[in-house]
Amino acid sequence: MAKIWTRQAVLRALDDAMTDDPTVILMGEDVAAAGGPFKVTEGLLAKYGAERVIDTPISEMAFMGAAVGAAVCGLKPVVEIMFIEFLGVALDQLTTQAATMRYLSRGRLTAPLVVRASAGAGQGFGCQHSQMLDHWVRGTPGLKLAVTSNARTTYGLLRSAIEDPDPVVVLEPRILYSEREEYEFDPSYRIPLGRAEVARQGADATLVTCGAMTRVALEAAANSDANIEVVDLLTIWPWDRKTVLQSVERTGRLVTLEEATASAGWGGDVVSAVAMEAFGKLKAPPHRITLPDAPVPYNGGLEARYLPSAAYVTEQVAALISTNKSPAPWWRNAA
Amino acid sequence: MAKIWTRQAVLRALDDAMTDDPTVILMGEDVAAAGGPFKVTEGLLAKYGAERVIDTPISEMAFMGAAVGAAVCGLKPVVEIMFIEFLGVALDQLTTQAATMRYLSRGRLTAPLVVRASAGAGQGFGCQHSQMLDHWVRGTPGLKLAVTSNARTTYGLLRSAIEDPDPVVVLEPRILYSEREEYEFDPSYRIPLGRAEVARQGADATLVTCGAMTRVALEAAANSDANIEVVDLLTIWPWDRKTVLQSVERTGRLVTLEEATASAGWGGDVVSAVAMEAFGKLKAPPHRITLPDAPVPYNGGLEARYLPSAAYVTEQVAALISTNKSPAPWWRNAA
Amino acid sequence: MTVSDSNSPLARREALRNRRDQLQRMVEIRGVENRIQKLFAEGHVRGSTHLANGQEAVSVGIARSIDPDDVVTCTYRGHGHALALGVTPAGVIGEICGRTIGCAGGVGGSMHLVEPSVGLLPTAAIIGAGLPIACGAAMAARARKNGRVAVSIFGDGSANIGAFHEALNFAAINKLPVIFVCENNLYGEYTRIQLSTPIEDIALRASGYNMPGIIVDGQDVDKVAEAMAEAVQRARRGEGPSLLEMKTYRYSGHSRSDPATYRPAGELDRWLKRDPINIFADRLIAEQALSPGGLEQMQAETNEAIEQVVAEVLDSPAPDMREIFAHVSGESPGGDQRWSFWGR
Amino acid sequence: MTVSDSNSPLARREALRNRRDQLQRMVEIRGVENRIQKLFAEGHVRGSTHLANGQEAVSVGIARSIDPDDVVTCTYRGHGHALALGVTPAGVIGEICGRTIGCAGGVGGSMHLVEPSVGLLPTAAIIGAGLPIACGAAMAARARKNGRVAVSIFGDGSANIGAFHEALNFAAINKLPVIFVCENNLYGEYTRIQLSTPIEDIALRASGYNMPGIIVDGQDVDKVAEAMAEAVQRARRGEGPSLLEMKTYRYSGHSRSDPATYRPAGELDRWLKRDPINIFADRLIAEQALSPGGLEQMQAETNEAIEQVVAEVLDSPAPDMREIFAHVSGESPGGDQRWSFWGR
Ligand SMILES: Cc1ncc(C[n+]2csc(CCOP(=O)(O)OP(=O)(O)O)c2C)c(N)n1
Ligand SMILES: Cc1ncc(C[n+]2csc(CCOP(=O)(O)OP(=O)(O)O)c2C)c(N)n1
Ligand SMILES: [Mg+2]
Ligand SMILES: [Mg+2]
Repeated sequence: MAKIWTRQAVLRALDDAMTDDPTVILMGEDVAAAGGPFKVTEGLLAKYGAERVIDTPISEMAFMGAAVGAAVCGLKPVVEIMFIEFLGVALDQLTTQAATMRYLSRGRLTAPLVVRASAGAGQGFGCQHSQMLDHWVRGTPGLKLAVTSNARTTYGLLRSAIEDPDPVVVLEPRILYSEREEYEFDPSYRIPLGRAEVARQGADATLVTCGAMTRVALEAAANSDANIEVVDLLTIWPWDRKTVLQSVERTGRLVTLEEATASAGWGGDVVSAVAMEAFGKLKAPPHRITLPDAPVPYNGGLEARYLPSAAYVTEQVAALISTNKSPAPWWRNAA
Repeated sequence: MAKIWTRQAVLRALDDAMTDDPTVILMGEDVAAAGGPFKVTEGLLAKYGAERVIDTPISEMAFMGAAVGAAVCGLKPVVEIMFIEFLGVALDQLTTQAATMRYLSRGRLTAPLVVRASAGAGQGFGCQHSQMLDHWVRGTPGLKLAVTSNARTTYGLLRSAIEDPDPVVVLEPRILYSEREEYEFDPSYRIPLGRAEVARQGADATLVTCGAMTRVALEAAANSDANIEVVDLLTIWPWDRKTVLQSVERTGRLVTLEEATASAGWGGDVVSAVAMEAFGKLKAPPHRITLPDAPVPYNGGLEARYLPSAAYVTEQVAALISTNKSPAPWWRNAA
Repeated sequence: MTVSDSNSPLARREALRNRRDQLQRMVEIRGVENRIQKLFAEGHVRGSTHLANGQEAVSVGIARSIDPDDVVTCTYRGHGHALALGVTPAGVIGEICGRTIGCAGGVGGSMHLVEPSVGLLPTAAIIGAGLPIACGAAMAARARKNGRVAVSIFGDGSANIGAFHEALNFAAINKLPVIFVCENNLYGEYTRIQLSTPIEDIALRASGYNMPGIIVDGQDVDKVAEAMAEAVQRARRGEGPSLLEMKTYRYSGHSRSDPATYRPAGELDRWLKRDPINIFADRLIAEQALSPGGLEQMQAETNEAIEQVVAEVLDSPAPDMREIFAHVSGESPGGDQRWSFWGR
Repeated sequence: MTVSDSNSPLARREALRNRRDQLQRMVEIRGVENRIQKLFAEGHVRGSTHLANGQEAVSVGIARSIDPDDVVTCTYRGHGHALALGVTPAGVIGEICGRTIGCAGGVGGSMHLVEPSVGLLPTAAIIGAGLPIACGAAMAARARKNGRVAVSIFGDGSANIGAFHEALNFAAINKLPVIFVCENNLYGEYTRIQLSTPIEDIALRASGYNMPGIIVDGQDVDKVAEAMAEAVQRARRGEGPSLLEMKTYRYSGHSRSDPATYRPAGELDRWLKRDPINIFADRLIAEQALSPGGLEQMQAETNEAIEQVVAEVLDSPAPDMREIFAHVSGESPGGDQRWSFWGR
């Protein structure tokens, strides 16, 4: 097996999809001639030509909307939003236009486009280039929303997203691009949208997470005295209730680990669904580990503290298991 | 006491605020000469002049951004977003620029603007003009988000929002504009942001809601054999944990009533917080009443079914109380 | 003869080759709009409606200049365009009354008319949304090398929204086969253009994108069609997009509740003197394609037919509750109805 | 003499009245940018940085033409503008190194420089965001009738974003005292302007808003200042906004990781021949305001002073963890530091 960078998995997924399906096109700022601001589209212009790999002006509304129109008319556009924050100038096309196309046409028209966006904190890009912002999209009927967590899930989710008949947003935690893992590409590999994975089995608590927090969760579990089950949600809308519920019914404890403030995070939805459906099975209160209610700070020390570390997660889960009470977040004393 | 239309309360709040504070200005499409698309700014142009009551081109980014700049430089802009969906073309200015102004300037600059937006379903405006969309904003550090529920709360929240030192979004359920209630204007009346109200006392269950759903909740409670406490959240970010927790600790049961799909609704946040902090006090699983995962339909019969009715809420709460189990939503069988 | 169901949208569109049928379609649009206003007063219409009386020449002029395979995006002020493109009166009135017979099955409403078989994408209720979408349709057409074009119709007020700018630039830099049609009816909601826009002619903005910007008499269906035909040919030749500005006027207020008191006295009257239906009827009479009095007879017949459609609509069923969940995503009930553009 | 802390931002701004100090500021900007590149290589800078070597005349030309009370919005490519407006080298370098000494206390980073006392709002990392904000600042100034103007600085690539269009239209229709300054450095990220924009001169777009659009030699600080002064006067007279296009060039790549291999051979060399520092130094020598060899001495002194600042910065503390929660909202810790524009 080869060591594969996550950014290579993006490239390979796009490349394989373009080979398999001649209607797949790519659009975005500097995705063509420059090979992408994160170098995840390198070589594709040369291989597939300028009609399929398209550099756009700095006009997110234009190219997001163009993706909608192209998708309706039979192409499969994959759009890059360089930093997810830029969706703030183009959200309408995605959540209002693309998402209602099928509904308003009673199934006659669909907008099977993919929005790939780099997202998340950890690299000192500051508060306007470091958020996940999945809450802008989550819960919108007609859309799907997935978050990658390593090279394999990147490949598997992107291939599925591109083949999906509806608009799909794939958030790629930027910090993972330059991470490597043992992985062998398999062009037939897919991760079905809507399906979570048990990334690690355990009996004492279910730690539900996604994205860059998945590796934090796995590290926390590995360092823990307790036996923690880690569920990588992968698709956060619509999410896999069955896998989460089955796990929580086994472990009796639910912890979510989210790269979001509590009022924006997906954990509220997961926790409430579990509480509604498996209330009697819970040995302890469900618990959420989130970001504090503050923008992402630039300074490296502050940003590291701002994000949940593996040690902090281990500690929180241990406290929950030992006391069967929801432990306070670190900032309750610090702030 | 006079019967006051909710739209009159908007007008009166704006009028009084403009009288009290000469830095308050209004901006939006047709808010000046035409008196507003919903007639909530009638007469203000004549009274305060064109420098303070400003008709804008159809340019949400421009006037939302102008509000940010004007706020930083000492004015108190109140911006009307005619239908909350239009924020989809201007979200960046609010959640990325206004919200980080104080943080990035280390308290030296602030953007005390108010965004008023009509929102919600029930009147046949179709799927692109009938959503609440509070999830686009909720949880953003640096912003506040309130939802009005009648003439009194409209007046009280708007006055507080305009006096707040930070950017505040006030969602006004459009369907309430033409509802009336007994209410006497009191220019000194305020509802502090971040504070919920117990709109009806009860002992068997706490029904937490906001906006147009508040009257549904009150009607449901009135028609119920059980003794239901209704909490009107009013501010949904940051929301009043204390009032909700105290109520649930008394009643032992939590139900949220949300005009949102489950994965977008604020109920996940409320339920998870309550579950974390008052797990042992709950006699029954927390329960959420939400919209189904579908766009808002135009047809009147469908839209009426789509929205939670008082009868449905009564039924759901009764089922929760009698079985101490979370009842299935109506569409589980219907769909 | 009923105006509707005997004819498919496609057949109705083909009929526009005939000049007399073009006039009849303009008369139909006027009649349907007037009837919708009445339906609203009668309580059959929810939400809002946006009529286009006075703008009929733009609708029919566009529709007769493009093929049913060309793609059109349009706004909430779309009844006239939908009818011109071929949607049946039952499809339009039915949608506005929320019936299954409506072109979106009654779940869309007045602002969301749609008919893929004649190229009409769901009309959008968000200002500016249709322009970038048309760019994408044009990209898809070019990828298929099928000579199709995309048309985006929007108002004068919409020329101030960011999407207008981004779409025109995007289309220009990619030389896309798209025609941007601005219906300058002098008002955006209740605001006259000079209060929102510092120039009189929206067409002027085309120069900022190195694109032709053409001012057209929007009350003359032949002038509209000629200008369209030229832009369409340009697009089909691969020479890129055009911006056409149709000078026109809406006789009614912005939406059902607007009495349009903000208009200067006499303005409406001046425009009524250049009524697009009268202009075209006079021309057809001069061409001897219509007999004197032919217009009045056409109007009477058309209005009668519209009454039949209204009766049919009001008799027809509302959608079943299950339609709430149908066609939300690929996993939803409703079945695969997918329309394949150019795949036929 | 150190370049920084002996001087307040305001004092540094006032110093720009002197032509020699203008040159010195340009030299300082160049020196700071070069040093930041090195600091990045040395591992002191996180995320990204966007240098503006080559564009110094624009920064200083703007800063010398407006008052410290005028308000400026600007982008991530803002180090030069911040320094020109008065932010100290310690404020800039400190911010980029994430120290409390930085102008945003180290929580903002390279893309978010700020200094209210000289009119600089936090620079924005989202393309186009600053233009509407400047319109609002201009509205506030007009409401106070204080003659202040707002300036928004952005790039050529940013002229394709919707906010550009909306802001120019909004400013024009309201005749706001705002000056839009486009730094046309021929590239937006790695894309040359002709691949993203179908016209060569962004200034042309001004006509779509009935606003003056002026092309300016951005390598000549005097030309920049003259054009600015004219636009500022126009704005102060109540005649509304202007669009100025500064023809300039960035010597470095887009951001720290970009070697700029996409540039045609010889292009950089041609621009280096019109280096803004050399042009201005030669002029000062001709004016006898600078002795031959004076530039080199100035450069040496300035670079030495910058080294001292760097040492000071690297010696200075990182923000305390509590700064994560400070100044998030009015309820947050941090205390009231509110700057009152024009309230002094
Ligand atoms: C983004 C957005 N902002 C505002 C509106 C509200 N709105 C609906 S129609 C309209 C006026 C449009 O005027 P114009 O473009 O001239 O078209 P017309 O109605 O005259 O055909 C406005 C402001 C909207 N639908 N979308
Ligand atoms: C809305 C948005 N889209 C994309 C970007 C990414 N981006 C940052 S800088 C840049 C290029 C800007 O080019 P230009 O306006 O010419 O300014 P310059 O960098 O040359 O000064 C892009 C595309 C962004 N920050 N915001
Ligand atoms: Mg108009
Ligand atoms: Mg540039």
